[in-house]
Amino acid sequence: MNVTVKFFALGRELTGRSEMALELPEAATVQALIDQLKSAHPRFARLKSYLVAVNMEYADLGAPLHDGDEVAIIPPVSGG
Amino acid sequence: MNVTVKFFALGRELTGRSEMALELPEAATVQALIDQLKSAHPRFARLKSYLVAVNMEYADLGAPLHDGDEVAIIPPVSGG
Amino acid sequence: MIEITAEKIEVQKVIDAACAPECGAVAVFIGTVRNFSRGKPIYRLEYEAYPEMAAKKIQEIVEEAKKKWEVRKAAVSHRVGRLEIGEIAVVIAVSTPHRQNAFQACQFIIDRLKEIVPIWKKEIAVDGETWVDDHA
Amino acid sequence: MIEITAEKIEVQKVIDAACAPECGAVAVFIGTVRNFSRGKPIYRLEYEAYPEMAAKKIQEIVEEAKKKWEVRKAAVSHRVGRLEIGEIAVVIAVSTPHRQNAFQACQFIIDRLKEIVPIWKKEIAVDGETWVDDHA
Repeated sequence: MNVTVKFFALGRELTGRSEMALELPEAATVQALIDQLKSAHPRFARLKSYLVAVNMEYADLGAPLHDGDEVAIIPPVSGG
Repeated sequence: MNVTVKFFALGRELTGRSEMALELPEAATVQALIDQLKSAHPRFARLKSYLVAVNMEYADLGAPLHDGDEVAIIPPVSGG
Repeated sequence: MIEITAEKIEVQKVIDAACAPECGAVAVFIGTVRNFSRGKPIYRLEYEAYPEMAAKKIQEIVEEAKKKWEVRKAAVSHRVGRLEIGEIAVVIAVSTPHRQNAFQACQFIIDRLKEIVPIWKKEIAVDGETWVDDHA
Repeated sequence: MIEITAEKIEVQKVIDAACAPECGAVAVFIGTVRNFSRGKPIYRLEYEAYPEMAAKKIQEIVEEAKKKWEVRKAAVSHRVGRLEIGEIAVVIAVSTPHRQNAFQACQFIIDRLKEIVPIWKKEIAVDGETWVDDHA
């Protein structure tokens, strides 16, 4: 299945990308996606603190992904 | 000695005056002024709740007045 | 800036008076005339003030807020005269380096204003005119 | 009204969006860019957002505030892009029948916004650029 991964702020700067398409095995979890990102983009591993959002909702590492999901890597927020 | 008395809101409507000059004995207190107002203006006595300000500062009934003081009768405030 | 005014209050003017560049956080309170009061519809309000003493008391309240909550600048504008439903009666703006203080200082100022500042409002309703006495 | 915008924020527009006629009490929070941050002078800020999710999260926060504090209307505008010192980063306006609720709801919205809404700021200072991490 295919998902889109979005990067923001420090995550965007480390990966040099604001968005990428990723192919994952069926029923892969958020954790599997993170593992794949880390091995494919070593600089991503330098992002020490972040949450993950799936389809604009914060998600656990164990959450299953589905084809077409929009996944976002959310570094610590600092709006306001 | 002479003082000026100011009336506002319900006090102004009851007395029909926004300001009046009053002659008082030397060293009269706020209480003496109130007593004089009540006897001179029976309708003033219908104002049940108020504070008194002397020269724009809230004052006790026992406070002494001085020639030229500006006294104000302050019904319950309701600004804002 | 502290004013008792018979003119319509411009919110932005009050905010500008409370906010130097780099003010950090600004908390603003705006009080408007509601069409209902204590269960009955009202037509309009009439505000009256003892203007010199009102300005003096507001100044004292602002000074107290400045001491307690690191307020940098504060501005208060209170309207008097005849106010229609929906019109602004009071605007308070407070700037502080940190936001918690801005809210607390702004709330303190409106609370104390309602308690001690010599301003009165009369409600003009279907059943007549009443000087409001919230303390009764 | 909830917006993530690259344009300068007009405070009055946000207030108007939160205040129907007869709204009673309106509490407003305005956050501006300060020239100092954690002990060092800064030149400017750059804000970045995940705009769709930011708007969705702000909407959720506003709905929660409406339930808890009888909020009638609320409006939130957050700026993104490059901001100079003194410029407005965020404006929140909340109207309620009673003033205590307006302050509490407004403070709740800015507090939660800072905690969970995907917006980031980078400080550009004399010693370089830093993504702010208040939670670190």
